[in-house]
Amino acid sequence: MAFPLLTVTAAVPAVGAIATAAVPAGRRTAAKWLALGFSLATLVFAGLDAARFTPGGARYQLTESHAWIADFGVRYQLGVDGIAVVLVLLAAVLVPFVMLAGWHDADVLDGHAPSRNWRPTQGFFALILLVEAMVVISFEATDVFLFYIFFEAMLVPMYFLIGGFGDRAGPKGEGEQAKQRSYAAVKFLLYNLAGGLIMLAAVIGLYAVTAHQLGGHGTFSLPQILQARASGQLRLSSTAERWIFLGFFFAFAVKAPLWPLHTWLPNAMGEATAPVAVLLTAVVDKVGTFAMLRYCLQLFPEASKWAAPVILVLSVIGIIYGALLAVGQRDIKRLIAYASISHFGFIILGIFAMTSQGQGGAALYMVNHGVSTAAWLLVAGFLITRRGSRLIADFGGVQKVAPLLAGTFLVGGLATLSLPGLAPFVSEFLVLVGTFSRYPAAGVIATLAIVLAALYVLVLYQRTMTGPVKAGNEGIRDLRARELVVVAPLIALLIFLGVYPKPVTDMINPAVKDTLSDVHRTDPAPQTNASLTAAAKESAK
Amino acid sequence: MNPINYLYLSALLFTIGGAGVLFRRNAIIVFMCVELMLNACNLAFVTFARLHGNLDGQIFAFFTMVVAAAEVVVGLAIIVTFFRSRHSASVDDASLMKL
Amino acid sequence: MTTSTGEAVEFWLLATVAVLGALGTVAMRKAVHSALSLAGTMIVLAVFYLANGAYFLGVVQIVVYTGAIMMLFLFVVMVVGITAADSLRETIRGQRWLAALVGLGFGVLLIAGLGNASVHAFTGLGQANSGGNVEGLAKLIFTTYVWAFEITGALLITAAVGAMVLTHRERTERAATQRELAERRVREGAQVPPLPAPGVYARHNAVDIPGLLPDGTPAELSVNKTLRSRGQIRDVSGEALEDLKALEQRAEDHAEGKGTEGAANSGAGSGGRGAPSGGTGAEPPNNSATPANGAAR
Amino acid sequence: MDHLIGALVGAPLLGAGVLLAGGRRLDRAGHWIGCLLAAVSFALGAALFADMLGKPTGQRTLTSHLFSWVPVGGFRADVAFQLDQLSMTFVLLITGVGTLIHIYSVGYMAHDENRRRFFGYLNLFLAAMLLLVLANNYLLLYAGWEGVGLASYLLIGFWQHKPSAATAAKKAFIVNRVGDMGLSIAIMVLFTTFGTFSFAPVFAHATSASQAKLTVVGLLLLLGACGKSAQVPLQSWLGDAMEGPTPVSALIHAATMVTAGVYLVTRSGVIFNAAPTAQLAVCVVGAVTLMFGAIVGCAKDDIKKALAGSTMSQIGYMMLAAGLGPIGYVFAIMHLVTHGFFKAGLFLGAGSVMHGMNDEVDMRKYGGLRGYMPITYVTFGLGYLAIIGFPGLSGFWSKDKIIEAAFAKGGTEGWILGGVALLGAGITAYYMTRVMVMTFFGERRWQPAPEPDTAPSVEPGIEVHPGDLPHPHESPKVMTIPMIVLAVGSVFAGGLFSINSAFVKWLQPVTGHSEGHSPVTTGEVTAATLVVLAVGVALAWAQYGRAPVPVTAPRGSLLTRAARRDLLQDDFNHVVLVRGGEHLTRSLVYLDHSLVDGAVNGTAASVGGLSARLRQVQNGYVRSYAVSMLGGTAVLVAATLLMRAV
Repeated sequence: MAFPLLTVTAAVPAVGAIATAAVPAGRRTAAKWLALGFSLATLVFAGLDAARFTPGGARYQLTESHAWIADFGVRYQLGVDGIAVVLVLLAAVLVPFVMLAGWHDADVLDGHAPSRNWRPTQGFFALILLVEAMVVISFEATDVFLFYIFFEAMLVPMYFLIGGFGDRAGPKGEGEQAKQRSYAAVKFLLYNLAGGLIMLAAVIGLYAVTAHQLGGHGTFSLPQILQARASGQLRLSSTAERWIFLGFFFAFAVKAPLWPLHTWLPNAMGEATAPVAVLLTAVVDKVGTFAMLRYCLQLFPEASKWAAPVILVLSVIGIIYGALLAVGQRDIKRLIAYASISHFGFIILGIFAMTSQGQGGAALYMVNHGVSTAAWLLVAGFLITRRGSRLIADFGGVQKVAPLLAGTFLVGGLATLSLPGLAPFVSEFLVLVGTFSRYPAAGVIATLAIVLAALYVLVLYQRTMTGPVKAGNEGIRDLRARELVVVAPLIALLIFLGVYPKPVTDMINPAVKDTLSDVHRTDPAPQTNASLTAAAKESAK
Repeated sequence: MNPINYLYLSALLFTIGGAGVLFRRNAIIVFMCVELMLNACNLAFVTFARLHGNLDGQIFAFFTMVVAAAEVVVGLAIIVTFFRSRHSASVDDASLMKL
Repeated sequence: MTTSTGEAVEFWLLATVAVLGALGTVAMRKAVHSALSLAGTMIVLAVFYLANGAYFLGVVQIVVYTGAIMMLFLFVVMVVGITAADSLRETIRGQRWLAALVGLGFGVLLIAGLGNASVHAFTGLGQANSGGNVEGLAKLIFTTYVWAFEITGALLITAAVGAMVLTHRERTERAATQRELAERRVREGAQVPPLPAPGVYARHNAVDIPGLLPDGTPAELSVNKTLRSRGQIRDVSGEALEDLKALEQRAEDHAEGKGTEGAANSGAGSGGRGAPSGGTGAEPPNNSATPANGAAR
Repeated sequence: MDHLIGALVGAPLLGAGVLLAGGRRLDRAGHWIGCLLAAVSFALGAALFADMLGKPTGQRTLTSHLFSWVPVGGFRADVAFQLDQLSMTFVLLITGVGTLIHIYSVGYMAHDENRRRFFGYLNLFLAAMLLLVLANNYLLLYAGWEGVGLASYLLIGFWQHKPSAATAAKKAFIVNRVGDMGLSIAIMVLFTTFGTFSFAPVFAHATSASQAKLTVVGLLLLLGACGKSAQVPLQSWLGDAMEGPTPVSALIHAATMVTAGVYLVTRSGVIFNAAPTAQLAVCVVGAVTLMFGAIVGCAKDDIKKALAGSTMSQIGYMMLAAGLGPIGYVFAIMHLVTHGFFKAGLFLGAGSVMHGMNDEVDMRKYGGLRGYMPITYVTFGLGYLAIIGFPGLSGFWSKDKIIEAAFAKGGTEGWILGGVALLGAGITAYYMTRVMVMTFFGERRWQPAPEPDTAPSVEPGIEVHPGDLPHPHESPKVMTIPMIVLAVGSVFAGGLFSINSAFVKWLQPVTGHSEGHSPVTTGEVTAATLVVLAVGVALAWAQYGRAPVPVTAPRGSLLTRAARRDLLQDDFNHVVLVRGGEHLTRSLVYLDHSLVDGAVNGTAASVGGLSARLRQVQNGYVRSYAVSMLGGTAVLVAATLLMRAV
């Protein structure tokens, strides 16, 4: 049996979480370094995954499969396709930065110790590692049930991260702050749980259907189901398929989040500390969109096609709506949250446009949005912790006192408004083109968002960074070394992916092709076919 | 005569017992009604045994009786203790489950 | 194997009895009566067992149930006698209707279920009981069901111990001595002298007839507590009161009200319960009704 | 040879990277690095030019494919360059003028603490602009397009401590974004139509696409062009863009970036030729902007804003020409180049004047400067003559051609467009004379320097003591030399190009060229132009040269006041777009909280209430529990019976 690379990749952070949690109280620096070390180790393994993955090879690679709950055909079954491996890498890359950015976030709590083994720092980092482990394994799982378990379990550590280590820079007093925080955390939990429960029903339904059709022993194994459907063994009635699809999609739409199921995100991101918010949007929420691509489309192609128009409308609404609300926000982090909602709209749009550009763009967008949000939001976090407030109105002229911070903030913002040369542009344009080629109207309306994006990003920059230095901002220090270590690589990554995304797209494209063939969709051919050959020739040379 | 009548009878007794449990407040009488229901079941068991021509039904009835005996012992003991503490045998006085 | 007419007759007769008994169990106001009617039903059932070829069970039914269990019930009724009779007034809102509905529905369902079952004839226990019913049962119990049998054994033991534990009361403090009891009584000022004996100043001296106070009203304390709470006090003081009234009447004819005052006062003093004579004289039915009220309480 | 193309873009990009990432340690040498790399790329451009001249007209087009950018399915965007005569013209203009302005800036920004960053941005701009003109496909062009937008944003807002500057920068970027939206949608349409958006195959099969599609593409491209080239209705940002340092205004908002729209239209000539409707739209936009800019230019007292108006109007000329199709493309580009020279020169001159006048920008507070800064006076004057189209100077050659071409379009359109162009020439003469006179002639109207806090634009570093009169002085050599060079260019370029119509021959292979059949002869057009010109100059002289200029602007006619406010166009934007937008977003924020979120919270509340009511069932009475138990059993029995029945 080959070395279980995927299992190890997921196990390293899990072990790290336990180890970190076990660090005795009062040794918090040790805990931090330990956690960081584990996250870096995870990064190494994720890199190995990517290296061992051969694009265009078998659909699921590095597979592992062991019987788990035999009676229900639940298997511990892992395997990655191009998209999964890229996303695992994304998670592994971002988490160390999240940790570095949140290096001192838990120290505040360390102050007043109610009990002798009060270890907030250990808890904070352990929870982050735990989330990473769960995210990684839910990217790797090819067994629906296995996926479901971690998809849900993820909520618990996130809940504590949001509710327990929340932002203390809120507009209101500490008491009110705490209330807000727990409200946000509970809201986050309830929304996602609701989605998860509906999904659970759908999962059971899927099992029932498979059990009914595959002669008694049902299965959750994705490859097996795909294979069975391909061989015509498994034939879902369109009603059943649609209902189960809706069950799955609802959960993912909440997680993603898709309009109008988005309202938990601004609260959660507003109340959580910037690093946790990054962990939430850049890493955890990707599971939702990823699952749409892997489970909804691959398991229920017909239903996906049936639902696509509605979902497209919702995502277009989400894109514009999110952007408009971002313009209207007075709180930096809420603004970024709404921007993210707009971007998630793009991702979902691309997925359900069902063109290779759209889905390729969407998959790429998951990565790019992760990196760009991380860059932007973390810098915003530094800014907020310095000023002790997250109200835009409290800032002004920061550029004068902290030029480096302002510059990096601007770069993050420019990435968010998808400026060419920075990563998100490529993916956003792909999504738009992909959508436009099948649904021109949706494409055009979605394009409006690039103007709105410019609006909210630049307005935010202008209000906070430019103009005369506002009272209370004189003391804002420029980025420290640790923070530069966080920001610089992210920005480098943004530029690299913006200029040369080929390595990623090469990973993604085969997976997208497979998915499209599952859905039996091909890209709409251009009107003038003669040009295709010419185009090929031209681009060949 | 159709053997089903025995079953009808047991059903009837069972129902009456059930109704008694619901209507009466005196723990002892409630208990008796439970006994009545058990007996109704026993009758059904015995009848089935005869219907199918094997003794398993009777065995069941037998076990039921044993269990019933045990239950009565414990149950009555409980009633007595309850009465000692509350000077009442009304099940409605034992409404602490609400809290 | 079809059933004989005899059995049919027997069934119809006894079934009626059984149902009546069951209804009695539910409907009787007093626990004792419920217990008795239940016993009746059980005996009938025993007969049915026998008729159905379950000889062993039939006997067991009589011995264990009617013999042991029901007696146990009666004992408890005796111990808990005080509230053994409870009013049938419903206290939980809607309980009665709901119960009636559910019970009825359940019964109907059962009957209906049986109704569409197709049962025509008994297979009969001919060869099952060929080796004798008891032996047959024994074979099954000690072979097929031996495990369950052992378990029930354990269950019974547990039940016995459990009952003991529940009912056994650990005496935490030293038992009070005569002296202490007396002192307490004095301190509480409750009935310092011994309780009045029943039947005093009465025609009868049965235990269930209260003694009469000088003013002719019955002294409840003179009757056993249990009888009192069961409302089983027979009251015969009616005519005594009549005499008293006549006597007072005559006294008034002779002298002014003073004399009667004094008589009333002296009566009050001896009886320890003051009652304005006019009042008592005025409404005798009220007084005679009190025991009933007390019982109802 | 064609690998040099990459280097052409790479040099300034490298400069930008080094300067921006280099940090303070480069502060001393930073500006020279910037100039050097700009010059390098100019040298490369020149080398390529020489090489190109060496080749026969047929294979003058160079292509170099660097790497595949975004390959997804049929979607192939490559980082590949295509250098033909058109691109070459732009490369030379951009790098040439760019280098000069770099050098100029060394002097102009001498006292600015952030000079390094300034040069970084300038280099960034060069790189992006070169990318724009060298791209061989629309997506890469779009990248350059947005790149110059970014550079312009950064440079307009270079003095971020001034709220006005920051606002102007933001406005410029966002208005441009509107145009970019058009461009990007155009690219999508192209992709869906042709399956590619590289120039060569698209143009090869342009004719095979439906008329409607091409018209749509054309109009969308025009929208993009309007944004970048400040054409009506997206012109509003250019005036405010003057908040940026003057070299920026010269390079980006006069010479190069704003002409990108013209490049786009010319580059997509094939598409426009096949879509007459779109072409006409281009003409109309050009004509309208021409007048618009000219009128605004007449009313502004801020010298830079006046020049900005003129820029707008000149680009209107180019657009008009480009809209004329093969008749006009060449002249559009030609005017673009000459305009690049003289307008850059004029801006640098203006910068030099402001430099000497404590950054006073109000022309009403100038006057009689010709004695104090002779070089500036001469160079500015030459630029002035060139722009108004004084016979023999650059403007004369290029602008007359455009007017002629406009007539040559034929039909009533021809007459109308031609008339507008002609009138425009007159107004140009008027407002430029006005600027010239108010600045350099007449009596001195200098004002004591205002309090620093109320200063319109206080460059950091220049110490200005409140209250003392400005003492105008000639700028240092590093500033004057570029001005001289540009002046020379603006004098001779036009003539040079027109020697046996060399420029036409040069560009023809790319853009194609056709002499329309003009209803009027060249002679007539020239004559008419000269007349109009003379009138314009005379009017301006009469108004500002003879009569003294009031220091505070007179109330002026309704039109004047409107023109001072950019013909109320900003007010319109503010009322309709900004206010409307604010209301929209505010109401949406409210709705999101009350409606979307409220719905969820409402459900939560109702569930809570329901459970509170259900709680009553748990009354703790054994018997009622028993009832429910029996009820449940009854239900079960019923269920089983039903199952059996079914």
